[in-house]
Amino acid sequence: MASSAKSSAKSTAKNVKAEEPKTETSSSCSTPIVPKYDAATYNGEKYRNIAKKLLKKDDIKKLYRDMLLCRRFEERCAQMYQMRKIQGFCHLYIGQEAVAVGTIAALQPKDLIFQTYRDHAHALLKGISARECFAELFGKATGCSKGKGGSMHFFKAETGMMGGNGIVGGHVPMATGAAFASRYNDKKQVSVCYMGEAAVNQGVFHESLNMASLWKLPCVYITENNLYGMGTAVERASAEDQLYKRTKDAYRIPGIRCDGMDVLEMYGIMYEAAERARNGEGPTFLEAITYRYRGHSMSDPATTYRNKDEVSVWQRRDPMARLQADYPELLTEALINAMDEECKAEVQDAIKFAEESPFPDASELWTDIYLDYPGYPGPGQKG
Amino acid sequence: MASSAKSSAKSTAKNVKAEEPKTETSSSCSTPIVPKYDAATYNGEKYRNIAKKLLKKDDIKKLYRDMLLCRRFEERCAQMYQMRKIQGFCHLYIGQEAVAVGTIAALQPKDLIFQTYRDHAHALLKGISARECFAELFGKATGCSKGKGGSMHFFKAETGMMGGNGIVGGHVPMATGAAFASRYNDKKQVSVCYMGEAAVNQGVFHESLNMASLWKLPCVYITENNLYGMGTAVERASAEDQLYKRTKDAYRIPGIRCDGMDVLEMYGIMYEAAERARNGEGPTFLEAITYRYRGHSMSDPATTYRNKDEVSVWQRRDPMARLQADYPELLTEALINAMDEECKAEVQDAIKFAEESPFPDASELWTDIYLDYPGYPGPGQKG
Amino acid sequence: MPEITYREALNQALSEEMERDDQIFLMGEEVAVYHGAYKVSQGLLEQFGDKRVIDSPITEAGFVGLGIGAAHVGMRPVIEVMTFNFAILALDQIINNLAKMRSMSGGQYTMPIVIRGPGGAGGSLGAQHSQSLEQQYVHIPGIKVVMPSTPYDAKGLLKTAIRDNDPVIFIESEKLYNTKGEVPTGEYLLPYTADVKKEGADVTIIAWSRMVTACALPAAEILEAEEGISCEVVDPRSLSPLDFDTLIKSIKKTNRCVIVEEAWPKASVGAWIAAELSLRAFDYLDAPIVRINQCDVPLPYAFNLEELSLPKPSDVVEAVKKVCYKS
Amino acid sequence: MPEITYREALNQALSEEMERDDQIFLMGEEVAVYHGAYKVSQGLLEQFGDKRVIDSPITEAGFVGLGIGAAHVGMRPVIEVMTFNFAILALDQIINNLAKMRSMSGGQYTMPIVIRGPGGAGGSLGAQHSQSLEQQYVHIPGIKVVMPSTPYDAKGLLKTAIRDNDPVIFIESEKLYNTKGEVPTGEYLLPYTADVKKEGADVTIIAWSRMVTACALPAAEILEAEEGISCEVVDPRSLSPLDFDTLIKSIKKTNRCVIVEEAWPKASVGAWIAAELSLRAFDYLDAPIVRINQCDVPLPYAFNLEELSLPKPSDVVEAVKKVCYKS
Ligand SMILES: Cc1ncc(C[n+]2csc(CCOP(=O)(O)OP(=O)(O)O)c2C)c(N)n1
Ligand SMILES: Cc1ncc(C[n+]2csc(CCOP(=O)(O)OP(=O)(O)O)c2C)c(N)n1
Ligand SMILES: [Mg+2]
Ligand SMILES: [Mg+2]
Repeated sequence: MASSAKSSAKSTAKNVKAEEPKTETSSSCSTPIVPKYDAATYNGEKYRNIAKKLLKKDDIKKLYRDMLLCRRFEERCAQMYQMRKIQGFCHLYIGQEAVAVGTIAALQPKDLIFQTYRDHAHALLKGISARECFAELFGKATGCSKGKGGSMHFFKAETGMMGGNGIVGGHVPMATGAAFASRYNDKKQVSVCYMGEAAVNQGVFHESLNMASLWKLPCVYITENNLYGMGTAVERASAEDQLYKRTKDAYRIPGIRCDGMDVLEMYGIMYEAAERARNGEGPTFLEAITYRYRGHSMSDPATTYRNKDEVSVWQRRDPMARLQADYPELLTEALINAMDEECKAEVQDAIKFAEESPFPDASELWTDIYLDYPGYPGPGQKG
Repeated sequence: MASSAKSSAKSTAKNVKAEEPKTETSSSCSTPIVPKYDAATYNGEKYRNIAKKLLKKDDIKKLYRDMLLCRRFEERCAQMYQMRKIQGFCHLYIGQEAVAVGTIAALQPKDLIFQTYRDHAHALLKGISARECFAELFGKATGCSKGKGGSMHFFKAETGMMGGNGIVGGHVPMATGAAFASRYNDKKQVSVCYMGEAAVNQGVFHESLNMASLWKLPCVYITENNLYGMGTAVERASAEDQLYKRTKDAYRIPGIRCDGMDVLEMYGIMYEAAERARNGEGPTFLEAITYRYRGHSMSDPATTYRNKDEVSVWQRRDPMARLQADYPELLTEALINAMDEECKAEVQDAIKFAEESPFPDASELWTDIYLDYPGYPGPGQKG
Repeated sequence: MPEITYREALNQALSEEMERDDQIFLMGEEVAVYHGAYKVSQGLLEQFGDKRVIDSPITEAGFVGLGIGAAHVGMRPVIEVMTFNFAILALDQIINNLAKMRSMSGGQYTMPIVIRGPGGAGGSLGAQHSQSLEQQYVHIPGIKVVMPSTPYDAKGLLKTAIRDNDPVIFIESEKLYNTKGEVPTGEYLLPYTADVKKEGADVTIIAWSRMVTACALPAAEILEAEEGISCEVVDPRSLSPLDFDTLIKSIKKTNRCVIVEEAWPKASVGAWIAAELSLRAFDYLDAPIVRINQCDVPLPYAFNLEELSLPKPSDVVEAVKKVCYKS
Repeated sequence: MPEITYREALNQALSEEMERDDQIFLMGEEVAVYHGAYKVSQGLLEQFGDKRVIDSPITEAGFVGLGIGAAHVGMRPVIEVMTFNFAILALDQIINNLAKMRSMSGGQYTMPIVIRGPGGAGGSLGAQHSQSLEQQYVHIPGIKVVMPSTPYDAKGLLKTAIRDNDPVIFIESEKLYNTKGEVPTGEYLLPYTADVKKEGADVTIIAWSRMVTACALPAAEILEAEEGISCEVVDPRSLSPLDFDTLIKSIKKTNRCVIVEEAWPKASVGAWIAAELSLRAFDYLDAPIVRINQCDVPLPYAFNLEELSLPKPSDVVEAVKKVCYKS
């Protein structure tokens, strides 16, 4: 139709665009990913400096090691998936590690995080061991959700890992409610709600931000804008594809775009947003520009909607290389190799643990649903 | 809670505020309702001039008579409701007439309008006779929806009155879909979606505006901001209570606030927005500041959340008096009295018609549901 | 015992429970300043302040989801939906988050929330505002569904629901809010068991919520007076869990059963009860179970058509005569 | 006849109908550039262009509502939901707008729309992505619900649904997309009637969608081979309208009935069918109707628990032996 014709000049253009790297990504690795036309509002250095001021040497090493662990963990996920040890949907986070690592490092242990189905890294960083994670992926009783959740539903109540949620946008009101509870009981506990950039179009996102701003709830909303929702480029799904602009005039919530490939910047920006929340200054909306190297899920070859050049441009700004470039003396090749061995070993141990763990007992089919439900399960129900 | 305590300083303030007229309304009748702090963005004269240029003497008379007809029609609704001739929910539009009259006058007959449950005036103005309307309110077979819809569900397909919808925000995607169809078939037909200010918080509003802007659909969204959703003042429900600000940065849709008590301004602003839509320039969001003199519905005495002073301030800017002040020579007392007699007679005739009309035949219970449904109604179903 | 309305009974339950536990808050549209669209929360804002009695924007998915999130971290929210017609907007939050959180997490969370408000027809409200949608919740494992029919049940069951650590969908009735009944002063809790509202020997009439007082009991009176048929009226009160034992016990006595529900007939709660009883009481049923429902149509506004559509005592009388082979 | 997959059959139906009528457009998440999350729309973007094959944002209420609005003004949208788990977000649009528009307006509008996508378990997808939610639609007057089990039925019924002037909820199955079956080349339409998938004398097994090929037919083979019980397998194909005559005809022959559905047991479509048949075929039933459902739990991810929870041929075998009093 005329409209679609017009507006899909956009969409079509997009499909063509995929042939050569996108403008905002064709620039060389050193320049920030954040689009030039944004330079005015972009303030990466400020947040990098916050991080550099607060972080000790060991913290920097830890940031690197965390990214490496997530990377190694998920490389083995892919392998185990091919071997059918893991089934169903499996969404890899490879490429986006700086976002989860930087932001979670900036939080306090008591803070809560709510993530989507792309939750392996967030879980590893928010207190779930590689063993519990792999066991969950294998559907074993020793998994972080007793094998009942699966890849998309990692939980650990005591460390504040609130999932692992499969419905796009569905967890945003819950994160808002947890922030409401924190405020109600004056816990100074921050709720952090991660979501993909496509989730920002869901109605509940808007309903939640309105309430969070109205009641000044201690919630930080962060969209990991990896440029695609499955195969749909952000500009084909969002009328305003500079997502950080969508909350200030609509909800009086400051929106800030940042470089999701820079772990220091992610640390600094979350540190500031969490402080605002803790001090009762209300919610913040962060847009981290990042990229997933792999397909949307294991079944997506990621061929129809983007091309190898585009991927390689982003791989050249890998967050680990970036951090190493920032601290060459500290992050020596020797140290990195040592860390790599550790991480590989940790993951290998986790896989072994998962392998050897038992599946849940058949009786588990009927547990963890109700605390008290007379006559449950009803007659005629198996088991 | 601290948060609620803080933010409800707001809410409490509001309840107190109700004791004396609100700032933006305490000013004398001559000054625009639109808050001063908006003067920069407010451009009422521009739209008044568009109207004055386009409207002939007879058009002006018609505008006045239309407002009068709506007013008289609904005064009798209230009376008939007390007599239990009308039952269920009944939402009166009294006070807001300038919005529907001005905007619908600026549309072409082929254009479509989608309204909420507060739909009597919109129906009268979009081609449904007073007879069909009263018959519908009485639940009679001669009603515009055969008595099956009731007060909240007035429809007339051939004149483009698309309802009459009861779910807050629920009709916004439908209006967007009609605009999609217009664009698809290049009909140059504009969809106009009216809603209350509280509906702007509903998720579907945001989902719809995103698509409308993405695909440049010929849709005009207009919120009739009568300052309350039932008993909740707009600033207690919307983090950004200057609603017109909520669409530009979020969806790249221009948002314009206007004086909903000025029928000329409403005409001019809709004329421009509809032109934009027709020319393929995409959707517009209008915020008309207006006021309902009566309670939310017949069961609401409107006592707990606002006071008489506030109401009288608004009544002093009644849209009919306003238009008469603009055209004193044209809208003489003699003319107005004559029109008043006509309108009263038209309404009286409509009530008589409704009274004398039959209820739907019992067989109507089973019609208008499916075109073809084998074995319908199933065995054991009455009638 | 003092007579109070169903509305007052609910109000007492809310007030007593909020008094008892400061982790309970009430949130919903118009619950505070407006005192509730149906005045169930009358006086609670004044009693507990706007920290605990909170007017929400009209965003059902948002504020129901917010309540679920608060329960997720241990609070005990009571969320009022203005009617369950609007709760459809929050159904994803209820089905995909609330009902599954405990199971998906391997039992790490309890979700102690009550989502309450009126269901069913209110009278001439038209097709979008008159629905009985309990089947949307009864179908879902992980939540409970309670529907009281009297002021006494309303108070005792709401207090039980609020103290329940499982999530409870608590469906009231607009047309019952003004009905009166005896309610003891002071504390009492009721279990999720079926209640025999009237004893009888010849036929079991199963009904809940408004159908108990509006259809089943009046029909029972007529049948006894005019047909000499003694009816036992059983109210499940809770639809999930559902106390089949009490229903079956009654059928073993009467050997006949009629089910009255306000909802539509297809894939309804009544259909499920009929299927289960036909299976579990097969050998005791001397006649097939007959169901009464509102007609399988969007409820029309016209007064005569609405009346035709909704279940009436006369419909129940007919059905009972049928199962007693007296028609 | 050529053998093609269920996926290809649906794709052919879409392609043929869109070719025939330019007022049909296909909208949904990933239907265009990505060729469909399950590749049902493979090639349609290339065939019809992005005016008629449109990728929507991930906003189910929005784009389903947009489709309803387009139907409201006379177009014939086909809206793909990636799965019916996500359609819960659009349920208000479907129940309050789509199903009621014709009635509320006194018959002024027809709403010719098809809302389609997969339902049911896909295999290790966890609790939020594995639901069989047809009861949410079957309950509602004003819409139709169709659930094909074979490639042949899928093509013929989708074409019928697209030409239907009433709104149709068309529920496919992720696990059936790759299954093959004979499909004639060229045009054919199928009615919304039940289809006897296998004739038999001793017991009637009622099943639809994936349960036909995954449970009912395999069980029938086992029962005939091992128990000498001859089973008649009847697939309603359409759940609303539902062709009870064909079901009753079968029961009059077999006097026994087992219902197999993938959904949960409470207030389900199977419960309704059982209730209706217990009433309408009361005198022909030599045994109570037994129902097989997935367990009344949020579906766990663990492979062993998921397998335990979902209906299996062995469950059906047991149930049939029960109704034949052979266990
Ligand atoms: C409500 C809903 N609709 C559709 C889906 C299917 N789905 C899962 S992930 C996804 C894409 C989400 O993209 P984005 O929000 O950008 O997150 P990303 O996957 O890029 O991390 C879709 C469509 C879903 N899970 N929930
Ligand atoms: C989804 C939904 N929630 C709640 C209601 C009940 N309700 C009807 S009108 C209304 C207030 C709407 O206020 P506003 O949007 O400002 O429109 P106004 O009534 O002022 O014209 C409410 C809460 C509804 N009809 N739909
Ligand atoms: Mg993304
Ligand atoms: Mg309002």
